[in-house]
Amino acid sequence: MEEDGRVTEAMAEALRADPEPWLAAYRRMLTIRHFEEQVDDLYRSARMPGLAHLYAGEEAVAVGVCMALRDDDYLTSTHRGHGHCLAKGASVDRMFAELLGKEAGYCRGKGGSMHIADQERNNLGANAIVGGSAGIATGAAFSARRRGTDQVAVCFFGEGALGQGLLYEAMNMASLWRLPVIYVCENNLYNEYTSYRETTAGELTARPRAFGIPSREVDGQDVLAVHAAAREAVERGRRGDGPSFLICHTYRFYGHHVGDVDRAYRTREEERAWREQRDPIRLLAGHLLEAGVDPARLERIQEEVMTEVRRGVDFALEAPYPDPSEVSQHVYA
Amino acid sequence: MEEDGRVTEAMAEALRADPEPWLAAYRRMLTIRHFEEQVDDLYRSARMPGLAHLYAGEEAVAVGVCMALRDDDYLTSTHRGHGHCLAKGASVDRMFAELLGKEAGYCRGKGGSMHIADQERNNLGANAIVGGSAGIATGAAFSARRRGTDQVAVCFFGEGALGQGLLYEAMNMASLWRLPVIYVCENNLYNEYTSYRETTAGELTARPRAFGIPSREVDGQDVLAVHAAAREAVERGRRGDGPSFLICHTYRFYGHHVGDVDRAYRTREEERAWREQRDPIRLLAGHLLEAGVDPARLERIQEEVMTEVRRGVDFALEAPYPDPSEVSQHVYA
Amino acid sequence: MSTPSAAVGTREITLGQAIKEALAEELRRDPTVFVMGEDVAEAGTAFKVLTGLVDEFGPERVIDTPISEAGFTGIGLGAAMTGLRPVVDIMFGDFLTLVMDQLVNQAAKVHYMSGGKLKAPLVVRTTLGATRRSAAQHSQSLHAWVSHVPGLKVALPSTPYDAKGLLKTAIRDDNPVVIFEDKMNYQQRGPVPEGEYTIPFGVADIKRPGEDVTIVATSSMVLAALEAAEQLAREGISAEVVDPRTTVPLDEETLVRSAIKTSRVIVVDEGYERYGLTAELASVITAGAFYHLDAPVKRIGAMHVPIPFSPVLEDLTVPNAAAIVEAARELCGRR
Amino acid sequence: MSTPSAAVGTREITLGQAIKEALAEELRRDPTVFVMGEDVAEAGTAFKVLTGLVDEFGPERVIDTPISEAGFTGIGLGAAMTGLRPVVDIMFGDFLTLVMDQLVNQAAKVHYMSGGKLKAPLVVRTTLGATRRSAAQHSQSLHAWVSHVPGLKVALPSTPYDAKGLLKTAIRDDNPVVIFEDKMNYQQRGPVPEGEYTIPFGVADIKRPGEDVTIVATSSMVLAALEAAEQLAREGISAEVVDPRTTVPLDEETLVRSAIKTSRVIVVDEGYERYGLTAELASVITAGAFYHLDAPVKRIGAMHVPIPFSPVLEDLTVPNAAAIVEAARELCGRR
Ligand SMILES: Cc1ncc(C[n+]2csc(CCOP(=O)(O)OP(=O)(O)O)c2C)c(N)n1
Ligand SMILES: Cc1ncc(C[n+]2csc(CCOP(=O)(O)OP(=O)(O)O)c2C)c(N)n1
Ligand SMILES: [Mg+2]
Ligand SMILES: [Mg+2]
Repeated sequence: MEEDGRVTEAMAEALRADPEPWLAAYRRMLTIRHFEEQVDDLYRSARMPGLAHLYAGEEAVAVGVCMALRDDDYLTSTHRGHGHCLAKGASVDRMFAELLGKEAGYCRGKGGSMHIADQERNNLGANAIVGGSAGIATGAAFSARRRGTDQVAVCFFGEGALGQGLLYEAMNMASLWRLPVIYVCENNLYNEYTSYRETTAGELTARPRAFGIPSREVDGQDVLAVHAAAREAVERGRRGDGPSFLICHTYRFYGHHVGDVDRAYRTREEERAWREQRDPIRLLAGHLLEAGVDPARLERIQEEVMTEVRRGVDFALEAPYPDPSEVSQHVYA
Repeated sequence: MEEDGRVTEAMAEALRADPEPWLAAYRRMLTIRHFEEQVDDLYRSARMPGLAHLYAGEEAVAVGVCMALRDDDYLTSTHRGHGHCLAKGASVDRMFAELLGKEAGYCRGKGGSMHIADQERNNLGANAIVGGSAGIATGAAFSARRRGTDQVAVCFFGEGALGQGLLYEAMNMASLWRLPVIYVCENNLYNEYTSYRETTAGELTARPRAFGIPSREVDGQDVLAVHAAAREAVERGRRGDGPSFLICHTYRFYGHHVGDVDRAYRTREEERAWREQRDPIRLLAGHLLEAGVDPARLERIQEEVMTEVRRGVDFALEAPYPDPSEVSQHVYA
Repeated sequence: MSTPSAAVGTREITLGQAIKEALAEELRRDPTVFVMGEDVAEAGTAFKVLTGLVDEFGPERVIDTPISEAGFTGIGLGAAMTGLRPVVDIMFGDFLTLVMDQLVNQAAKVHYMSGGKLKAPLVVRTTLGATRRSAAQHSQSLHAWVSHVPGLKVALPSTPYDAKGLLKTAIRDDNPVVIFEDKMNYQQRGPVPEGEYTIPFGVADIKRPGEDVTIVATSSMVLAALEAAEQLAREGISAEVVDPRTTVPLDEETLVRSAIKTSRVIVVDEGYERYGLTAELASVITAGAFYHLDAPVKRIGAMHVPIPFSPVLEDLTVPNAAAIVEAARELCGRR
Repeated sequence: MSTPSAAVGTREITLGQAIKEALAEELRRDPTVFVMGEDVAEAGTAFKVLTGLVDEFGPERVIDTPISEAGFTGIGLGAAMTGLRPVVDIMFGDFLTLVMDQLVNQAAKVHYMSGGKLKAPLVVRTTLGATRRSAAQHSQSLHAWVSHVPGLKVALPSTPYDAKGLLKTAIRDDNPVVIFEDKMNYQQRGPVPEGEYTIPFGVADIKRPGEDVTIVATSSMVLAALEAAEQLAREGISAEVVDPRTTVPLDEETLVRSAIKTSRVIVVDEGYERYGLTAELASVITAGAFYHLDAPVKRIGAMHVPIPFSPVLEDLTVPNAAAIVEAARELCGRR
């Protein structure tokens, strides 16, 4: 990915010139990490109903992409959606409230982890059907186009969604109609408990290209590389030049969901290697320090994030459940 | 398609050496043509219930492919399925009987034109759901593999089926599992009343390649070229080397269905050009005569075919309808 | 019966024309409305119902799609969630099988799952009805499936008047609505006022008042019920024909009231009888009128068989006027 | 009640173990049987029901697939039409939305459309049931949809014994069968004989005999019904709990007989109440026992709302023992 190498270099310079946006990215990534660790803790301490799919390890993808978006750009997300939601700007407390089924949650506790959405920032929601939002994101792009705005739509999905025919139907129309949609494939190597190599024939990049959609592989652990690729794709969309496809190679540090603790389908060595050498947050911290950012700032951010997350959990734990009468509300608008 | 050019040359030599198989092909193609003209007549004279999608013009595809198959190889077909059924060896009389809803039909009159099947020759049936048999054909190939036979399965579909996600799901598994299935895309330029260019993004050949399936474009009006490509794909399947994809460029001489008479979506010139310069039957006749076949033989075949078709229609018209009690039979095996 | 009196400006038009009028009026009224589906533009749909619509509104608002029902239904949903009002065309109701996920897991649940913050004003137009000699995969009436799903509304117009009024209401509704058209009745004529009107959901229509027996009929079966009522009238049996018009919401009150009045009820629907519409309607009526009923509600639905191609068989599988007359005579003790 | 007496060689195993045993026995008995689905091999399914199966039968017969429900259901169908007996695993019943075309337009109709010449011995194993805190897209009970479709058979086991016997029957049946497992009950224990047995389709099982009121309950609701019957017994109300076990074919006779005996009937099912299973069962019972019933059949199904995530809301949407007791008291005039 030599090209991305060059791009990263350019970004690194930009970073040296003005580290502020990257400090913001650092804060977001760190927020996601701490948020997810908290979620894991809530599950293990039996304070959270159901399960959750943690995004820890993949932070650079959501943050690198969302940095290229405006608040009014659209986003669709997956069962592993906390990171996308936070990266688009959602607040920690209302997210925790949603995960705990509280009325203060983004969906009044009715959606939960797998359906978390943030309407104020055009996050159209997480989706518990693998690949289920390919049409929705493409339709949001269609809508932006029809309404004459320059909004774009980002469709996040895991590489497992490459198994769903819907994605190809949607990409075909996005390409035919030059819709401003960016398909972001988060390749974390596993569909649940099965290696993607056992489920995916041919070359990943060839899939979108077969529909005339430019596609690009990106190091999903390097937020600079992700952002550079995303910015290009977003500009292309805003220009009306049509859809793009990004394949971000990444890794989930936790199991498929919080209950997946033995993880027999992958080795501890593989996990250690990714955690130790490919942690997107450490990598960004490295860039920032190289750029001469004062380590104290990173520490301060870390403390602020931890406080925010702690406050968020406390808020959610104390927040009230929805009133029973809510059960039959919002079935119909 | 220079490669196919060469292949055709080789085939042409083979033809000169032994014209018999090609005379058989000629007979089959002619049978399909006359069969379809009869169907059109039955419709226009209000003697056939419902509609039918005629295969006239595309004969070289079905015949060229099925010449490469054994009786025990599998085939799945489409709403435009009469040609596939005849090419696999079905008899004219029982087919007419099916189209007229008679008990003597291949499906006892319960399937009709859009569901005609021929179990004795492993024709698993026409399918009225566009792309609906992609899984079935792939499953038949899976079954052949599991049962340790060297049977192959051919999946015929129109280019419109490239719009159905199921096809990509099936191709992915066929490629992963190296299944002996041959996907034959009959590109007759139109999805019903819409040009395929308005519905199909990117390069046709790139679609299967994106799943690691070798694909090849073939002149669908030249039975020699189709057969050469099909034979290669079939051998590949029998060897256990996996699936293949053929895109056969062809044209339907009639409307989308027998009721589509004005055909505003295409020009009379285009139709004339195909009928006059690209008629697969005339093209094969040319090859045969060049090879020194006595024109009288072609005429005799023509007469025999016309008699067979006439007899078939008469048989079907006189055949009895199924007994009313049949209605509730065969719901469950 | 709520069809218009022969008031000034009422004409006879076909069901197909009524549907096109509804779409044209809504497309004119609201720039966010658009139509999308296979061959809806130049071809004006496979049933030629929308012929000419693209000429007035252009290919930007009457859009031909690839053969990708799930894909364009999903795109319609995304558009609906972001400010547009799509009318998605699913040529044959049998193809609903391909869009169930987008319709049921996505469209129907978006509003609820988001705590009321997202909306999906999506209309899916599709067809039902057999006897077109189209065989098992092009003849089903699958409206029971979507009626079973909370979050969806379901309309079943039986006349040109109802078709126009219900479709306009569907387009203006903020929820996903599936509207089923009887593919065999596009040429059926009926009175439709010139002027603007809509028909509220959840209001049944008494297509013919009567005293002795209630025939609750939907969509394609309303004509059969009216034909049966004619015949029964000649035999001295006064039948009331009630058309629910929408299954979700359902006007239980009107159904029950009629049942209490006549004390004899037949429910007719072209969908499969088992686990279908007739079961729900019969249960609702029985629950509400049990102590007034002379006999159990008589259900008449399609035979539990895939629809056969052969005309001699196909005609046996769907309910008709004769079967309704039979049932009515029996309920009224006329044999 | 047809669960085994404590005969020699009967042990207590879980519903999950019973299912694995059924599959293992059929895989051993018949080389044409194979299992296919997402994470069914090494992972032994998301519910860990098939753990170890791949070790005995190998990845050739216990096959991990891509996340392509429609695709591998279609492949299963093609295999079924050509000599194999696939057992296809659809992880959550909610994903049936993705396979409806392969199941309904293809598998269900192949035999009929071919005039009886092709067969599709395909088994689809899937799940139903809420209260797992899995929210709207992982909690539905959609068995009414497939029960509506001629050509499909549908089984709803409620005990380990029934699960094993019905699954073995499904695998040996020459028709497509959809079998729903209650995802909340995989750990439920019950007596299962060591030896070989199958349970015929279309034979309801009286899970508890009684005199005063009939509770017809399916799948997950059988446990709730038995719990309710216990409570009612303490109150002097003798409830009979009848489990149809298969909805297609349906043992109408046993349901009607029980209704005639008790003259009071409650029907409980975890699917949505509207246009769902309870409507058909209530209609069948009413048609057969109308003149013996004291009151209309009481239907209890899931609330007409998408299943909410929040536990305080989710628990309100599904029927439970308390609701059944309530209904029974009312029917028996105990309030
Ligand atoms: C249509 C569908 N099939 C199966 C599932 C069950 N499931 C949930 S997550 C998952 C794996 C998804 O893998 P991938 O898309 O790579 O996302 P990741 O979990 O790796 O982020 C599966 C099979 C589902 N939710 N939806
Ligand atoms: C899933 C589905 N959608 C739509 C239709 C209606 N339909 C029947 S044939 C056809 C066009 C098919 O075009 P193509 O696949 O190119 O085959 P051709 O008719 O050209 O041979 C359509 C849209 C259908 N039968 N199935
Ligand atoms: Mg993954
Ligand atoms: Mg075509």
